[in-house]
Amino acid sequence: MATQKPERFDQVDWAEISRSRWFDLSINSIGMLATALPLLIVALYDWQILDERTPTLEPVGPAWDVGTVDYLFIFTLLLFAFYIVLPLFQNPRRTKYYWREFKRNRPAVVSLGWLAVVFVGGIFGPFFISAPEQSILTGYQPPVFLSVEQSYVSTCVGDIVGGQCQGTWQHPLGTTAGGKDVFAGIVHGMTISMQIGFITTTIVATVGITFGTVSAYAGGWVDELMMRFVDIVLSFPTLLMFLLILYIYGAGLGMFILVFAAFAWGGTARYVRSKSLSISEEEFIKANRISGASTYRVVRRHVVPNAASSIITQLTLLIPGFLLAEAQLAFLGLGDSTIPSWGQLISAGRSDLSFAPWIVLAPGMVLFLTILAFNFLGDALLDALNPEAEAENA
Amino acid sequence: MGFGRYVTARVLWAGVVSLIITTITFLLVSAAPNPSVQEAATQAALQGGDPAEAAERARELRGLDQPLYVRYMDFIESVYTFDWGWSRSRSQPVTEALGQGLYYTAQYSVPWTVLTVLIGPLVGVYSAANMYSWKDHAATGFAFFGYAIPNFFFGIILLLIFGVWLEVIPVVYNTDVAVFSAQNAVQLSIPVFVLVTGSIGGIMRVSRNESAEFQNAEFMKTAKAKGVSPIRAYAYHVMRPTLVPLSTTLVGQLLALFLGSSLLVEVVFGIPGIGRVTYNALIAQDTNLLLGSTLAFTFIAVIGNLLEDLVFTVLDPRISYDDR
Amino acid sequence: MSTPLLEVEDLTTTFSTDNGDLTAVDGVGFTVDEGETVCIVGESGSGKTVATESITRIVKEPPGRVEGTVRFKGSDLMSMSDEELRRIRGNGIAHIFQNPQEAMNHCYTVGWQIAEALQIHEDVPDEEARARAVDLLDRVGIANASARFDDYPHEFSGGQKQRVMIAMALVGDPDLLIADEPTTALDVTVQAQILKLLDELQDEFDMGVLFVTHDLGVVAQIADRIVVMYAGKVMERGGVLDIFEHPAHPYTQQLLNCVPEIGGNEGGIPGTLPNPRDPPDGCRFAPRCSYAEQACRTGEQPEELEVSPGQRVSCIHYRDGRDPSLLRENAPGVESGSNEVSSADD
Amino acid sequence: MTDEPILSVRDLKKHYPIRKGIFNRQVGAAKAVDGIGFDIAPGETLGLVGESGCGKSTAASSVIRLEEPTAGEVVFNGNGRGGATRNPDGTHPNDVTRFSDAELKRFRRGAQMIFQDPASSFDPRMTVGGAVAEMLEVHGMSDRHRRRAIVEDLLERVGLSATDYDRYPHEFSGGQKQRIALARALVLNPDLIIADEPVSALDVSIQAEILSLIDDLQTEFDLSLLFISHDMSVIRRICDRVAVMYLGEIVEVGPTDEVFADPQHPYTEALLSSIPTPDPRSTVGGIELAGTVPSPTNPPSGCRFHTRCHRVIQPDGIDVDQSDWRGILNFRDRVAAGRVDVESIRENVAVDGGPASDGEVGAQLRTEFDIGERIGDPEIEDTLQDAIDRLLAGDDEEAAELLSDRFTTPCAETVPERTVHSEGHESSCLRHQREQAAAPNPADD
Repeated sequence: MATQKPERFDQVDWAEISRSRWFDLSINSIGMLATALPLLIVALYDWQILDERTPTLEPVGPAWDVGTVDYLFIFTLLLFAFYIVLPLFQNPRRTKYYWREFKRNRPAVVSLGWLAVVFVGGIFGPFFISAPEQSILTGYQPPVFLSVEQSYVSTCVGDIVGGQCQGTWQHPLGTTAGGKDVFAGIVHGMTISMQIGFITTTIVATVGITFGTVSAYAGGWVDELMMRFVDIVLSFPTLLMFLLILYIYGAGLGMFILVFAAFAWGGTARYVRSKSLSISEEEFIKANRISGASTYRVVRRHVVPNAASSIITQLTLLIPGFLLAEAQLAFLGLGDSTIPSWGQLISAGRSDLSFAPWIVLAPGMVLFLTILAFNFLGDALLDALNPEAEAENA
Repeated sequence: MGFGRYVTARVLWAGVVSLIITTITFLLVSAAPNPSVQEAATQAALQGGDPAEAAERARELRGLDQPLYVRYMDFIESVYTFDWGWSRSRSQPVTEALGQGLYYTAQYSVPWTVLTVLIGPLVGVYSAANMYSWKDHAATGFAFFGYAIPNFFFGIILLLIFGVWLEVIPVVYNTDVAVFSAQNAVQLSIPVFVLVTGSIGGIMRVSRNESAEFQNAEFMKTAKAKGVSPIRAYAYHVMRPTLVPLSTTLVGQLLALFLGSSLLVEVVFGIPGIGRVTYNALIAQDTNLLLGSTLAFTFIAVIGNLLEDLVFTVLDPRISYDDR
Repeated sequence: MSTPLLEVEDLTTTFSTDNGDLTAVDGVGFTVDEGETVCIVGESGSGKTVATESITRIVKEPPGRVEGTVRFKGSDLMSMSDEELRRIRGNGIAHIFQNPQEAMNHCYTVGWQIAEALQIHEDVPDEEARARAVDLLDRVGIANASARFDDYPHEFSGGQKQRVMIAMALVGDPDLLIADEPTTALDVTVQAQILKLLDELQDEFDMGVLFVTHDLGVVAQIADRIVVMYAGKVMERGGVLDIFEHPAHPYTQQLLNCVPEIGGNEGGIPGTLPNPRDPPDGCRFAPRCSYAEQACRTGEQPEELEVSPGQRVSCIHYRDGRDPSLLRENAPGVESGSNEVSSADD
Repeated sequence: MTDEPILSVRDLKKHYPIRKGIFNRQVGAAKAVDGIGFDIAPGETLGLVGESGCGKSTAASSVIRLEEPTAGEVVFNGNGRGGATRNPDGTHPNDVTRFSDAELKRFRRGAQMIFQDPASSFDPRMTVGGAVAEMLEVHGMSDRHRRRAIVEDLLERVGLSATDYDRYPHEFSGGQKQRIALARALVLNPDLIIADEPVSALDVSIQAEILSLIDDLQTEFDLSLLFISHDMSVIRRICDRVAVMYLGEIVEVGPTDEVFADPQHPYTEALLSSIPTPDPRSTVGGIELAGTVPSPTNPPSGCRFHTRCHRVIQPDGIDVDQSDWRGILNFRDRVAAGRVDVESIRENVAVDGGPASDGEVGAQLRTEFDIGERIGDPEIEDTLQDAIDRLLAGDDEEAAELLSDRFTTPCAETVPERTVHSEGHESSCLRHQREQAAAPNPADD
């Protein structure tokens, strides 16, 4: 039909087109709502109705007590799926282009692979590998292919050859002094790392982008005040403040995430503000405003997408900082001792370093590789998502 | 507005920031139950006295029965007059304890900062000048390695290698040696190395990316057209503008590392510096000392940010002091 | 015949990029005599800027690669070492650029930058360098020169910045000034000032000027001779009157026709510039040329033919025995010039 | 058709406040646009021309309310608003500057704009079709197939193909992007398009293409155009009438042919003569405008052009060579600003052996300011020489005082009013005002 009698712009009867209409939701938002609402209901049910000791999912089977951090984690995963992964599928041409650009940076591809392992391991690992359990008798088991002097080990799981206890596949990366399996510890540590990464990133991005755009578009006094506030946030010695809070009130993983995210968005806000200001000078923004588009629409459809590449890069480079901070605190013995994080493992093996280095080295290397991977990824994303480079190359 | 007025404005602002952070610290502390009051109450209960009365007395003794604003004024006054109280665990004034810590912290911080500031930008510009060659990749690889490896982890490994296996450095820092002695240099070399590797990466990346932009700038073409030699072009025309954006991240990156890593590095290597003082205060539940070191780090951070601002305006002739 | 100040033959500049080689300038040749102004004219993307920057090899190498012959006062620039070439740059051949804002280092005072240009080539004490720089600033019309010596580029207006750039170029007393669109970023009134200044300075310093522009109005005002470039090739070159009054190449004709004061070409030139990574066979302009024949679309760019003394054109329609009158009909200068040309052609 | 103009701008002002200090006190204002007025008839193209910084782009964005004007009235009678009469309180119901948000949104369908830089005209992350269709979406057309059909049809009409809908901006050349920009401006079917330097970033061959496309579209859809450019040849080609702006004011307005053939304001004259003519046989020798446009923060008093004007009026009692007069005034201004550096001139003159005499320095000063060696009027000559002597003696202030006392021009004191030269051709120059006041019948013109 459209081909027979193409509609022409000068025949549109604008009076007829109703101005009041339903806000039409994109498929992404529909999906997000459809999944986030049930999650919210479960969370409310857990929080308000179930008593504290009953694991959330007991009525349906598994004895998994979903905590606040877990709810947040699932929520951020949904955001990630609907607003980052799904759009990549919706726009295959663009995705292919990004991938082509990204592929040129080989270390980054390897990094992405490693992070995918950590991601999948962190989400599904705990369902297949049970949490490491204390078993004093099987402490200091060496990793597979390695051996340790028999005298250090009370019970050797593997063979003893010439007074040396050999490692076994039962504990591929050995065990700690308390007999906890290092490999299982690392897999469960991935979950913690992913939780830290995803939740902080979401908080930082939400607060930073909102603050930055509001500041840029409000201008004048409001802008001045907001930016001075950012100055203060940025001058805060976060680690020290966390130590103080920890000292006075005590703090778990949730508090850690909250405090560190609460002081990390300053840079993002500053960046988004300056980007919004420079973008609003661009002619396509003027053209858009002249079309009658609202400020919200301009920000949502043009400013944020155009700032996204740099924001994503910046966030990618923030995550390693959080992981490092958690590991540092755990190492000092100040972390949340109830969680099996990599830092806890490193700290557990510290005193036995001279004869059982694997307890420190294995999680240490995993931590190192993860931080390295995030850095390579950030670097490659900066190049791949750069719209100017796009204009030149394609 | 002249430079003088600009500096005054920035210094005043730094004062405001420090005041705000101090206030938040005060609020954090005053909102929590005081451990010494609880202790007194427990003590009284154990000895058969009235815990409530004992708590009241302890509170009175520490001036906690005063209204909040009076306590606040007292607190602020003592903070800014450096009357930071008595360290229970170390049996000496807090300022003295911090001073002693600072003495050791400075011994590795000064060489670390100097080396980072000197080497970082040079390697960055060199890397940009040889962009995409093996030299660039090697420098980038090193930068990433230093950036990514957690300082404390790196420290432990080096300590294991050089302290435990090779025995060239003492496993625990020896405070008896003179500051300017070969022995001190040897035992500080590993912590300084660890910190420099950690900090140089970020600086190098920034200076590489910024100078890459400047070496393709139009004015480099002008310089070339004037007959300027490549070395002079890099030394004058690339290095100088690179320092401007670098100055905005340099201090910040060093500070972040200082606040985080000094604690870790001192704990790992057993250096009795200000970071370790903080750590011990935390372990020993020494509120005054912990508060003191928090404030000390805060002031260092505020002064660092102030310096960063000032250096930036000095370096960039295009910034007019009217702007902010 | 005396040697020209600058002789360029078969200049070819290739850039290697991720998507293959890109030949920005392809076998370009022209000359500049002492005290003469030669204009290189062409649309953006025609390679005129790269051509001028290849003369003293200030294009970035790599990724750029410059080949061909460039003789300056008889000596071959292409065989010179970097060291020798640097002595020519700024001293024998000076450059000014399109965007004076970007072309100056924002971290140094203008005085410093002018003095640098001088002190690289001559061992001059600072005071003398300053005195000479102030002198030149004064000469190019910067009021209160001695005080403004210590100002930074951002404290000058666009026109003043271009004046400073000119001072910087003249400090080495060059024989050839290469001016790459020096007035494009400026207002017409300021452009008139700068053109007048350049004209005065050219006489005073007795320089040859190689002037790159796309503005045919400017060309008509200042050029002695013109080089018309299209897609990295020279289409036509000759004296200013020849080119304006009887342009021979269809491209030149159409280009002139686009100027409202000259022609009535309402629709512009149909089509777009060819992709420099994959240029068409034969004449580069053939795909957009209304006179193109099959022969135009094969082989190489046609050889240059002399159609009148000093006017050379790269178009097969001027080969021996062919009647170019067909082309002439559309030429803008047809009423005044066709007879002269055909007589010169014989 | 009524005589009602589609756009009628009266006394439009846009001042940018300049704030300083921690309390953001307003210390002044940059008067980017300072009281301009013009009309555009239906189907007409009005050109707005001037140097950069004269406020022409600010005028455009104030008219279309991309920026809020400081004062003035912009009456838009397109969009089926014709025939409205003024409200009793003197305001106009179609005054764009008073539109509410809803009315403003409706106005957006009636007036659109195209911009200078094709590179930044489109969101690099959106397909060009999406960018054009977004205009329809914003105005409530929620049927995406309908949007697509309309945009595809329109892309074809501006010389592209329907399949270009899904391509991204970087895949197009500058000229093609400007075509898409035209499509975007047209898609809401406006009556007025404001074109802000739409071709100045394009090559001359592509300029011609775009200009003729604009011409065709204008005829086809009966558009009115406000065409902003610094390029006089482009203006001449496309505009019916032209308004010349200088430092926030319109100094001359008239039919294009007439303004080009017979410019009345000295600024127009100078502007026209500084365009290089593409004729190698013509001689250069236009009027050189010295200096740059003064700052709009502190514009010159009286006629704003008097500081650069080559026809600046001599007061009663003075009758010297016009170029000497311009030189004297320049000299006066520079002395008053304390920017005549006698010492450096003395040094420069002294280069050729021995210290320079005052006479030599004085002569050099005269050369620098283009003042003749001797001025016809002896009294003027004496005053000038006196001032030069004082300056050389180091009495800068006295010299300045003497000069400003003696040499004044009416141009600096009186703001010129509009003079009508012929139907629709007006200019604001004191010379014409005086001539007409002297002439018994101004209508004779």
